[in-house]
Amino acid sequence: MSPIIEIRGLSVVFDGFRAIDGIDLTVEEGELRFLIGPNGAGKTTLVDVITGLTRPTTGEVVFDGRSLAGLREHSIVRLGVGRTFQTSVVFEELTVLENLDLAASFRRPLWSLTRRRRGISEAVADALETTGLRELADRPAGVLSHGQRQWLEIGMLLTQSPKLLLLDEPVAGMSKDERERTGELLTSVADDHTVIVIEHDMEFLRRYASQVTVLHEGKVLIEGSVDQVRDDPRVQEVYLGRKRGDAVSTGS
Amino acid sequence: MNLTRLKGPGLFAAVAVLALVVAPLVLEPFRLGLLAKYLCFAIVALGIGLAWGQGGMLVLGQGVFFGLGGYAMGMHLKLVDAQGDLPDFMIWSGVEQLPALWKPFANPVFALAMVVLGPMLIAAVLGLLVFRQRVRGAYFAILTQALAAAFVILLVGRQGLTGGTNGLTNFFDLFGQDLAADSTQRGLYFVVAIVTGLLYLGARQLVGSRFGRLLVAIRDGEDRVRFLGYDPARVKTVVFAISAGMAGLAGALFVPVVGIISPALLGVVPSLELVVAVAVGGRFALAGAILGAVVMGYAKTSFSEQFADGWLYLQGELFILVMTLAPKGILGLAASARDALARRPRRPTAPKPPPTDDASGRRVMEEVG
Amino acid sequence: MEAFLNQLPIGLSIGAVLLLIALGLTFTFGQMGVINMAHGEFIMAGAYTAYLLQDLTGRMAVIVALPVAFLVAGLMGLILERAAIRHFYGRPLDTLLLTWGVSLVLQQLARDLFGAPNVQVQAPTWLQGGIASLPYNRLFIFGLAVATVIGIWAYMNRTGAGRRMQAVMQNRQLAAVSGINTARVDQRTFFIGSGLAGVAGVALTLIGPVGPALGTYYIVDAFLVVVAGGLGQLRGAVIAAAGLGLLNSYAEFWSDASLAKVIVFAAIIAFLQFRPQGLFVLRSRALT
Amino acid sequence: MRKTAWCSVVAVAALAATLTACGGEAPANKDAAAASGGDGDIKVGILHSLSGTMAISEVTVRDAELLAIEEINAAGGVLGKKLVPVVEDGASDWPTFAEKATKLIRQDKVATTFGGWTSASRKAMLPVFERSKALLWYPVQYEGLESSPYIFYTGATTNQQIIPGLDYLKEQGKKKIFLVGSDYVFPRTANKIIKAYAAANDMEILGEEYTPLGHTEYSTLTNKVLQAKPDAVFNTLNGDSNVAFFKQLNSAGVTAEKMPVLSVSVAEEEVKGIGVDNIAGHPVAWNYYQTTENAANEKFVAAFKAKYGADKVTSDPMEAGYNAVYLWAEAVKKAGSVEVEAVRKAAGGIALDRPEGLVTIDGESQHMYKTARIGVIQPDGLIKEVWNSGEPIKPDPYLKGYPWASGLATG
Repeated sequence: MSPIIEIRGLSVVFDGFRAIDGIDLTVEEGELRFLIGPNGAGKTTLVDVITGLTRPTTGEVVFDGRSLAGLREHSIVRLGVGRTFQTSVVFEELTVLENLDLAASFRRPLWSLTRRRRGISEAVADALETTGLRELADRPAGVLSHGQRQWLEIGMLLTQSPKLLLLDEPVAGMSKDERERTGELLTSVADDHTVIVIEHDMEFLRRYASQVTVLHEGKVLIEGSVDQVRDDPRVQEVYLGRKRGDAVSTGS
Repeated sequence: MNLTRLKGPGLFAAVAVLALVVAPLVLEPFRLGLLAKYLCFAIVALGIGLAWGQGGMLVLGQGVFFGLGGYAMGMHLKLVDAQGDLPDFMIWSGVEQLPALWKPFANPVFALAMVVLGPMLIAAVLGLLVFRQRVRGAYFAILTQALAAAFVILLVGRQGLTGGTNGLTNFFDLFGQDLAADSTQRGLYFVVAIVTGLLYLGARQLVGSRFGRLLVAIRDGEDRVRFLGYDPARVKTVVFAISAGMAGLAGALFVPVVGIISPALLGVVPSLELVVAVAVGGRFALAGAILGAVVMGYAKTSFSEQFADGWLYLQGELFILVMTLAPKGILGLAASARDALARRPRRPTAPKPPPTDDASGRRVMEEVG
Repeated sequence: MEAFLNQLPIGLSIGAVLLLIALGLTFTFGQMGVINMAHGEFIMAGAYTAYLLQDLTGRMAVIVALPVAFLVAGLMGLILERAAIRHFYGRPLDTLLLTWGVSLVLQQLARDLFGAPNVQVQAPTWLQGGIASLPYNRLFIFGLAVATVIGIWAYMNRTGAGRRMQAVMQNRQLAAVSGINTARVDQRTFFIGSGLAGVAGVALTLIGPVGPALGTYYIVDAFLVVVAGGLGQLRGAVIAAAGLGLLNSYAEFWSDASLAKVIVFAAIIAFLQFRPQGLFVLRSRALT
Repeated sequence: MRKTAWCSVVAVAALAATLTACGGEAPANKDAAAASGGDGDIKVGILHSLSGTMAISEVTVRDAELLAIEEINAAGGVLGKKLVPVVEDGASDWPTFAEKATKLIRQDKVATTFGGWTSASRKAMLPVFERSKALLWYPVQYEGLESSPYIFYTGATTNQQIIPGLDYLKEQGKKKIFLVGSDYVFPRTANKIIKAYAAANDMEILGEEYTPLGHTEYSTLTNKVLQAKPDAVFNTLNGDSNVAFFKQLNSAGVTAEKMPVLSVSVAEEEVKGIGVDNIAGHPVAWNYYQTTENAANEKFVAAFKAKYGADKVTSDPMEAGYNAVYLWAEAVKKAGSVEVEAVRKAAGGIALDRPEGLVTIDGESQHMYKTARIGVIQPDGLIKEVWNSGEPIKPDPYLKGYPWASGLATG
């Protein structure tokens, strides 16, 4: 196996605040990697840097053997990096089908988009199937529930056959049933994709994660299997302990 | 926003018959000329509807492109009338030799090409510059407005080249036809009406295509679109250029119809008035843009014939009312009325007005991780 | 050379005028995303306030009118905010068109109330004359601009209300969940922003026409200052106004007034290539 | 959903209310239209900007024209028929002038039209009147170089205003002149004439500056003027720019004694807005002032004040508009018909005593013989005549009678 993504010496400074402070991280092709950490650990910032939304202060990201430095967001997507957002952003005015179709058409030249869509492409049909949104295909995405939106977003990514998927808290705010569905979706997606998941939910983590990286205050705290990580005293301290500490400090 | 699509080709055909058969029979030449003028504005409005209603780019400087098209046409007509001499205004502006900029416009093919290509080129360059830097929303609107202001100053200041505040007027001949003749004006009306119809169909085709979906997606979530691998700057530039091209074409048609092109038509206020018209008609549907331009044009003519002073009040008030109570304009009202009459649950034909620009960013991602 | 040197204070005084007319906008635009096209008419209201006060105060009207115009224009802004704009948050482009409608109505109203011709506001006699190329009334406007900036700065950094305003500007949601009444802050901001327009209007009576069209002469320039300075940024507005004032004064000195305007516009487009969000940006993670 | 529908109803109702209210405001024209139904009436068009930036100036001209129509009707009308004005708004927008002119000619079928102020509005209307062979009476001083067979020009052409202004400056010993103007046709043409005049008369032009219409920032320009140290400034600024210019010039310490600013677009109307403080003592060039002494003017000023208010002032363009109606009526009487060609033929040579003095129509150029008058603005806001040309000057729109101007109008 070869690394699909390598992050070397990455730092991000916002107006003096070090959101990321020298992270090195390697993810192998085909891996399902979970990124966890308390609030402010720099998880989303890391994803932002990989996808070009935030420019690193130092360090670089190498994807599939190629540095991403200076590339704009859409160029990075075209290299094969797809992401979802914490608060899902689907296009509410467009139907579910149109959302997926739009995602699937991203490699077409602009002029060819001016033709009307005829039929449903294979990739879109597959995505409808995988996400279970076939029934809702012709409804505007605005009427979807929160969970359905997340699935739609993941479905949109799938139509683009990315080499790497970055999912930012896919189950945040979901009901128990929705989490279950999302978990299944994640498992099936991870079969043939490299996936990095940012997640808070420990229960979800335990059920679906294998490799976990823990971030803390912009640094990598530990990397290992779920059990290793869970049993690590440092993780318990920063992850659980700090929460207790927070409660104390706000009380004082 | 699918109001027109629901009614489909039938409604379009009815409007076409009304415009091409009934109007020329019923209206006297003066009124028909006015209608032709409104339709010229409707073409600009169509471009605004595309850029603003569909693409979320509030263009407050369409007068610039209208002017570029109009002046291209006006320059050609002036050169034809001058028959090898200098155009009249250059003589009294003290210009002794035809400026180099004017020379190619003697060629009708070049002039007609410039009518559309000139505005598109300028819009494309400007669009690339600003959209690549992600200047959008209010910033973009203000920049286009300032562009209109600067353009007018430039036009006025180069009197020998452009006719200054007077603009270009007093045309006699349009491709061998006598411009003052009623038959020419009637023919022009048909040309304008048919061009409007064709552009509408073209714009609808665009909106209905994947490109149109992409445009709406960019309007509602430009950054999200980026993460689908599209470059919104390119798409927006294309649409901005198309709307500029439409405005240019409208300007070129306006010149023989009305017989004048002058900076007074291109400034901040006329550009804004057209945006108003689009909002009044219903900005989320292309038909609304056309309807708005014709209705507002008609209202301006008839009300200013009746009571000049009140026109500003009426226009201002109308606008406040439309924005506060009927943001979807006349078409939106028509849809609500139809639904109310039908006494059935409203179908999601006209969804709530989407956030039109970067404000929607506020509801999105905050870092928690 | 002397003329060249003279342009420096002239440029700064033009900058002071730009700053006064744009300062209020910076905050209403910066905090609430409201593009208030009626801002020009609030300036006009300030000028007419000075005109009306003349009957009572004679030549001192310009001084007396400063606080009164602040209140008058501020109240007009407050009414506008309460009656219409608050329904429009999150739709800034719609506010642009709405307030344009308001500005048309206000212009016509002024025409009906005060007549179409310009009216005269007499300057205090002690503002006649000047030092070298700089008339006293320009110095007065300059001083007024400086005082206003200091006042705003003090308000924003030294009072609770000002700090709340900054909080809302930086992160509306966070401010709201921290218990700040954002609606009240919005009202206050709009009141102050509009009031500043009134103050600017009083100052403008010293150097320009006072008539129904007054606002239209300044509105585009005011927005350009805001765009160049960055939203809600006091220092951005100050630097942008000074920069544009100087650019304007030297461009006009070397070419002519028409070309100067075009040059300023081109400069702003070029500038936005480097700093698309203006001079100073509030960093935010917001994304559309 | 329901809320939207409700809102729609409110919106429609509110709009309807506005329209009704507005409809109520508009009786003047409707009455006029109704009144013109009878055979005994002659419809005449009045086309000025009643809205927009030019409304300030043009509304007063409309008022003067309406006054003249009223007076003529009171005296029995023309050819035994009453004049019925059809008033249209040019909206400070040149294409609108063309459109409304077409409407007046084709739909209202007016006998003649009085209208326009800016050169741009006249140029826009010119093809309409020429091609419909209809008559326009244009009441404002302008830049010359035009002589349409279907326009009568009742304001001054350049040799009745600009050149006398220069003669006056020359007489006063002002040899170094600075030119300041708004950026449009009249100032640019006027300044070309001034430069040619200066070259022929041993005067020096130290600078020539234009500012956009509506410009209000004059500190840089003031600096340029002060650096050039001219003897006098020739000012062709228009409208609100004059206010800013004079305020800023005055506060920079420029006084009429040190450096007189001769204006050709500042009349009694504008003085109030500029502020007498700022402009008193500066000269202006026109053909008429409210203070011009003769019986016709006394009557005009009194009638105008009686009709529109004692605080109203009269000015040159108003008087020229007022004259236009009388001159046309006189031509109609002489022709015995309102038919355009007959009126044109009859008009030449008509001479009337008007508030500005004797006015004679020059049949060839369709301009007027007018007396040039230089006035100085007084502390009370009125203008006092200090110089005049002694007799009416023959209009010469192409300056053919001035050898030094030979290069200007050829092309």
